[in-house]
Amino acid sequence: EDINIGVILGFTGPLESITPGMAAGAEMAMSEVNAGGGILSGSMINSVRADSTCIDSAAAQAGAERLITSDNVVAIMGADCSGVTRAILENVAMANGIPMISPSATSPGFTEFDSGGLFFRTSPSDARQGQVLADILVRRGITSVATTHTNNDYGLGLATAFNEAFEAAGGTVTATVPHEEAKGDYSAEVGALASAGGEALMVLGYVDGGGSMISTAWDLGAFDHFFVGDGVYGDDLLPRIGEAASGLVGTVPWAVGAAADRFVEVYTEAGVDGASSYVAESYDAAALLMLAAQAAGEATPAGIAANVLNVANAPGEEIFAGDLARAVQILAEGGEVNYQGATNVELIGFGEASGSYREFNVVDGDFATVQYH
Amino acid sequence: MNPTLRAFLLFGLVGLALLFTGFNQSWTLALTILNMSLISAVLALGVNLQWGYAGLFNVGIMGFTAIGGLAVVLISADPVPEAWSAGGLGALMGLALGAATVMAAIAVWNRMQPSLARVLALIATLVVGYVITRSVFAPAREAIMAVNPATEGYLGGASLPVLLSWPVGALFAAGLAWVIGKISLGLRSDYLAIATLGISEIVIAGMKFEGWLSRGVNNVAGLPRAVPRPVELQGSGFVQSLSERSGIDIVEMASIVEKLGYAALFSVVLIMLIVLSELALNSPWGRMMRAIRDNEIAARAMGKDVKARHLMIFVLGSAICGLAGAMMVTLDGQLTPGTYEPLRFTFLMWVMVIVGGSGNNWGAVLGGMVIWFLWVQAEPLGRAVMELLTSGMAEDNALRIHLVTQAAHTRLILMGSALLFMLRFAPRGLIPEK
Amino acid sequence: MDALNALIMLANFVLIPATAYGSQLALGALGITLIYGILRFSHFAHGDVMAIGTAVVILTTWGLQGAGVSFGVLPTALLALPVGIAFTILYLLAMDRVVYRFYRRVRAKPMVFVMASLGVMFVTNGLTRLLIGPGEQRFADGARFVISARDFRTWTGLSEGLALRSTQLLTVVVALIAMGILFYFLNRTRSGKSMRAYSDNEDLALLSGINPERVVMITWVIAGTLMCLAGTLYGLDKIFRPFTFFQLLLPMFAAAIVGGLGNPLGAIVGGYVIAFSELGVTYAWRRFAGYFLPPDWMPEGLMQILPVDYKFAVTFAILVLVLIFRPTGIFRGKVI
Amino acid sequence: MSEPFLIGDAMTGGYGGADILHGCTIAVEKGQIAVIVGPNGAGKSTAMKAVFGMLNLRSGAVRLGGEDITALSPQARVNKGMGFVPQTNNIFPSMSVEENLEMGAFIRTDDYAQTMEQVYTLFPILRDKRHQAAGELSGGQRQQVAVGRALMTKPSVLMLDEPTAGVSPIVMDELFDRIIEIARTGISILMVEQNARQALAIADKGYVLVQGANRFTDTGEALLADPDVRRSFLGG
Amino acid sequence: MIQVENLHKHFGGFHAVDGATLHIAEKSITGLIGPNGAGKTTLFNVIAGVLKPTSGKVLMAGEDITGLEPHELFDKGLLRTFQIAHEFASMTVRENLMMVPPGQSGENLWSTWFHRARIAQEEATLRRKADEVLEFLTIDHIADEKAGNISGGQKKLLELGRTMMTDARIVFLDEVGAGVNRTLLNTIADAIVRLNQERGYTFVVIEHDMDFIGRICDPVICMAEGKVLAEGSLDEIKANEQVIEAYLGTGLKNKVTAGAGA
Ligand SMILES: Nc1ncnc2c1ncn2[C@@H]1O[C@H](COP(=O)(O)OP(=O)(O)OP(=O)(O)O)[C@@H](O)[C@H]1O
Ligand SMILES: Nc1ncnc2c1ncn2[C@@H]1O[C@H](COP(=O)(O)OP(=O)(O)OP(=O)(O)O)[C@@H](O)[C@H]1O
Ligand SMILES: CC(C)C[C@H](N)C(=O)O
Ligand SMILES: [Mg+2]
Ligand SMILES: [Mg+2]
Repeated sequence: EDINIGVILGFTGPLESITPGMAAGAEMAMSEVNAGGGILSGSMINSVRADSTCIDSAAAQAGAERLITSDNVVAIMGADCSGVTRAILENVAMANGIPMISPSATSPGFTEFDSGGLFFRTSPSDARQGQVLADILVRRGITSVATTHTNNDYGLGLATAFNEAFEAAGGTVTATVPHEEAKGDYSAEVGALASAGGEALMVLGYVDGGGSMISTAWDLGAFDHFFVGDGVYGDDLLPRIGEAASGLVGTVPWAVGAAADRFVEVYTEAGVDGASSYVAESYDAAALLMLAAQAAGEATPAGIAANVLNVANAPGEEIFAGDLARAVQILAEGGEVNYQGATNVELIGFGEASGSYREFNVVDGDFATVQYH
Repeated sequence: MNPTLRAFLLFGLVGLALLFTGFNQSWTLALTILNMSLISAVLALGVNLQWGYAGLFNVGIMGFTAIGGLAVVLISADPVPEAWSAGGLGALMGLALGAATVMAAIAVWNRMQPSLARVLALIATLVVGYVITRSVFAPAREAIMAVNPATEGYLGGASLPVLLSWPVGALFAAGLAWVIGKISLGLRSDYLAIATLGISEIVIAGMKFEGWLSRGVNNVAGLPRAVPRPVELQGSGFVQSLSERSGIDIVEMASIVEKLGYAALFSVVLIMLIVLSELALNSPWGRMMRAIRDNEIAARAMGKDVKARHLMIFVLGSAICGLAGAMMVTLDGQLTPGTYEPLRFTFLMWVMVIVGGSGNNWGAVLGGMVIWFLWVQAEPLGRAVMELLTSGMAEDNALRIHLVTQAAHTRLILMGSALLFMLRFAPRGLIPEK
Repeated sequence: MDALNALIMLANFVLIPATAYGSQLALGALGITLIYGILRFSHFAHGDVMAIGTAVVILTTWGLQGAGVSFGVLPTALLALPVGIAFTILYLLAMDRVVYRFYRRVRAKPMVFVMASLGVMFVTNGLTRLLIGPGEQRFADGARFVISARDFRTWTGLSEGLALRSTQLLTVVVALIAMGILFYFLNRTRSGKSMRAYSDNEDLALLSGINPERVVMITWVIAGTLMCLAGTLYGLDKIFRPFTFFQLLLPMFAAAIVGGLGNPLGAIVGGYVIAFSELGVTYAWRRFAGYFLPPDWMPEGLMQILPVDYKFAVTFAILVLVLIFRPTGIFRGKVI
Repeated sequence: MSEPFLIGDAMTGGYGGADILHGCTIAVEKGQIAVIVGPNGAGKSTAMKAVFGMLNLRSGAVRLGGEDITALSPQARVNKGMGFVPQTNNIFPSMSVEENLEMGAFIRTDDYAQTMEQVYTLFPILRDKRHQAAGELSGGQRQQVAVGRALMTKPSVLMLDEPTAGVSPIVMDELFDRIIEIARTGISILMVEQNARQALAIADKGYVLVQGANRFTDTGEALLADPDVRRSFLGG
Repeated sequence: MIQVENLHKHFGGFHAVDGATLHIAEKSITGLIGPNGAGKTTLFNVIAGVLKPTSGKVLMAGEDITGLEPHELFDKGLLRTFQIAHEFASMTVRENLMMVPPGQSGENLWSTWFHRARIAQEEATLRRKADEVLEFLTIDHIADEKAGNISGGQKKLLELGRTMMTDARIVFLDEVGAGVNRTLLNTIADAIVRLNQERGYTFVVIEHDMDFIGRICDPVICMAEGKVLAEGSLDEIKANEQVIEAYLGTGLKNKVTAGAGA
């Protein structure tokens, strides 16, 4: 029979502009499996969506509760924001023994959290991204920077990680100023940062607030060079910041080489915009859940939870985006797979992804890869 | 229809809706909704106390709820000894200095004759006090927040039983309300509203920024539970035997038992509050409050100390909001300052009170339950509606795809329509004031 | 030279942005204050109706751009404005017909109207997203700057830049004109006075032969125009996103209230008070001081009164202070 | 028998609950003054409102100049030349005195400057206070604004609900004088009064209402002369 | 009883009360008359604590009560009615009265929870008292009506009724007569006299009805333009040229004299 997998993302609220893409990514993996004949000899996968709102943990929990108890999902792909993810995990998923793979909850706090083997994520912890960003700055000869971050656990966590790493490498952080999402005006924040000075502005947040910070800072002539973290990366970014984009440098969790190329093919064919934030991670999260079920030989929460690490890591045949059907086949025949997917998935221990980052800059109005870290 | 009968029917309907959820979706979902409904009902009681009894337009509910939630962390979380040794003393001294500054300022203001000199002296006191306070406080703050920032970075709590945080949360909120009330209760209607809204934004800004206290936007998760976790319950013989006898799977049974536990706790609080408020409302006290609400000038001329009464009501109502806030954080097991949004924590509460029937405790409680139910259930309903609407269209119809992918937003439309619908047919609330 | 640099810097980071943002808030607050003053309730759907009106302007602009129409140095959206305004007005009138009129008939308390407007807010919120999606939309074209910060530096040789966006200028100009017209309309024309009369005493207005439905209609027409204008100007200058527009509700209300609810002049002043306090109080004076102090006197910190985290806190604190000394706003607003 | 210019005929009705008016009839001839008196709560104001269409009648009719206007809205009645000063809430408090008067002339398209001049002559204090918000006036001054507003309409029937409540004797005298003058120009006046003896003295017709029904109806003079009426309703 | 010394109340540049000095004798029924806008109500509002004076002093039995809050004055036995009725609109007429007496134990939250019996008892007494007052004012049939729904005159009676619910030392009546039926007004006048004689209330009465003033007031104070214009018995006042010119006038020009009837 059919198998339900929950997709819980902030369809309304501050992340509502990127979540449709993420859901599409996850569902793209599901249709791919279905098109190849499903898993467990013919079971089709259904996606059941729920709204995490990104900020309202009570509503998110009710949504998750509904997915698990009334829609009988066997696993959850989600949630998006670290705060609600933690709430769902602790109060709903763990209570019901349901595994979750979040594509985007990047807060370092998850690293040490014992979820009883139920929680995984396909994006790396911000602790690492902070380090990578600091390295990039140092290599580019930048010695002083002003930091701004979106005012939540993700933004603050990433900013703390970056600042520490950068200062440890001998750099100076002139000021750290948070900004709220979706507010009317960002001149005050930019004013403070400008007064502090610095060779560049480090923007850690989302496209919305981060983009506004960049364009305001550019317009006011406060900074000429911008560095950004993963949340700011997105198709919406370039058109809205205009000239400021030239010389912009940033990082985003990314697959190297074959994985990425294959994913481009897959999403282009499916007609999904895979280059937007966390689409690839969502694809991988969903794929992992399905493959784990196949590996367990049964679509049960416990079975999936026990097998995620097996399918994600070596040994086994490497599987990239678009090869899901083959992976199912291998597993069904008793073989092993090492899922690489769209982002070169590698899960280190429970809940932790050791992804790679793409360092990009903007060339001729488009993102270009500088190198991978 | 007889109003009592009507009330019974309406509560019956809510019960039915929950039963329906239980049978059709699941019991744990029904209980989850019930639990938040109960908390919402408590909150609605608090708001109703202020608006329904006294006509105080408080739009700062969010702030009181949040500060009540803070109490849970301060009471029940484990202390962080390293943080205490890193900057605990400095932080406490900073707070003491801050308080001393305020007191000195008040003393200056009260002692001196009204004059320009007084204003200057006040400003001078504040500035000097601020500079000194900050010089002590800021380093301590930094030191605390530098202690293992990914998981700690704050002073932690007192490791006391979590239930104790409920009255403490109420107390925190009451204290805040007292200060706010002293400052702004002279304001009328919407002016009071924006003042309270502003102050609640200040509270939230503080909770986000002052990471040393409650980790700020880093959130505190994994707070102690008031009822054992389902995972623990699964091991208990009682739950196992329940599960065997009822034939319900042990995992689900444990969840159900846990949720019933919370429901029981919340119900006790709610019932106690209802009884107390009903007794108060149906007595000369309630009559006096209604008089004040109807016409302040006349009430004052009839010897009622309107200011004092307003302050008292404001403090009491806010304390109830604080209590509810503490209950909510206890239920969630985490404090996330970012969730405190006016829409969800203030306006939705107002909708509950007005839809339920302001001035009527039962109305407020009913409103709390109905609106919360809708808030949660509008989501699957919205999807269902969209699917129904588009069922006639081809699978790859662009409009259909657009509508289905945007289905989450029908939730808002549905919620709004339900609200408008209820207001249309009961403009004075589902259970209006007598 | 240093003093000039310092001054330019202040203008660039505080004065100009605050003036533009203040005008945007003021236009929104004007609508809120008008609805409060005449229809006697706080219109919580304001931000969302602004959003849906702007969404229509955007769609029309895209249409025009697609057809190759442009408006020279001015944004094409100005050509699309009439369509958006017409839509916003019709939308508001429709809402009035389905929702608010009933409550007028039964003489419901203002609070019930407020709640009904919350209902309208939710519905509009959803409709906007169905119409144009939840994401950001850009529709600005034409010349972006009157003066750009970098050009200014090259021209003047100063070390500080001064930026003036054309949309900022446009906003201020439009806001001033709108305020002038509205002021004249309310205080000098017969219709305007009849609107004030209606808001003062509905029964007596009826007895004076004033047609209440007409008053209500005119109010929505003006409010709709203001809303669409405010939304479009904001969207042009910054960004259009439904959620951001919803969030604007708070500062707009704060502006209307601090200025004195129901008082158009108050709304304008309130808009600037909010904007200037947001930008001014948390301004970091470090670099400013740097132009006057010898280098080794330069302080370590940013020389900020409060961290920017407390931006809104400061704004609201100022608001509360103003209200304590003038309990019904700067220009004596109404109390309902 | 020719029909009076304005008549509320056998009106029965109330505010939604029990009936307040029970077959009550009040009428006024062209150019005459009719005065309604009666105890508090008798239904005098209710009767006035009924005539003005602010109350749904269960039975009975209102006719103006022979035309049945029972179904017309108050606003439509204003356009038919009826003017009304309610007993309470009869000014626009936040508008200036002058604007209050202008609103009285809202439906007029001709130049009303002269009428305003007349009102100022009648109530000189209003001229001094013309730019003050009416809500800041004293009780008696408000009453003058209220009457002034109605006069601005230049109505063919003027209905006044206790116009002299709270006004000083000298102004009251002026007001009654003026009412007589107005009536002489052919305008009908229908008035409720508790200063009943003065009012009946100038009335062509008087009605005593008790509990929503007509108790006595006669000329003003005759009512004043009736000892029963004097004792029970006019304070001796 | 009440001593007002050189009292000023300014609204912006306008001097509503402009140096009024007057004395109200204990146990008197003092009439306060004067043209519209003379400042009578403003004077009341200042004495009763609703408005703060610009300058000047108010003494009650020798004690300075300037600027006290209305409820504090109420506790000292100073009651007042409003010219424009201030009823509690959503409460019944009876409740409007029952809320008045001070010191009800049911107004204390604690008692409402733990001393129900005592409250019930007090309530019964209050209710009886309220019904007596209503009967006296001939509005007992509307006891359970919402006060917002009663006629204009009835509201004025209710205003008066409230002052009869408790023992006062001094009562300020602001045009209780306006809009009240004259026959009933006579009864009210008798009641005022009775309260004055039997219970020793002091009254200050603003009224434009000279019959009413004549019936009960002595002395009479006439104000104009914020100052005291004249003071004395009604007859003296009536004869005062200035008072006639500013206030009383000379009667209707069409020969019907005020109050004379036919
Ligand atoms: N809030 C206010 N602002 C400005 N002027 C005011 C205000 N209140 C009263 N006044 C003015 O003060 C003067 C005195 O008013 P007050 O109400 O005391 O008169 P009064 O003697 O009671 O008259 P009446 O007999 O008509 O009741 C009036 O001219 C009035 O216009
Ligand atoms: N809005 C209302 N709703 C319900 N009942 C009302 C309303 N207004 C008046 N009544 C009732 O109708 C009756 C008649 O009131 P009305 O105002 O007509 O009296 P009136 O004769 O004008 O008295 P007064 O001389 O005191 O002004 C009263 O008993 C009153 O309680
Ligand atoms: C969607 C992401 C930008 C979410 C973010 N990484 C977080 O943890 O909150
Ligand atoms: Mg009447
Ligand atoms: Mg007066």
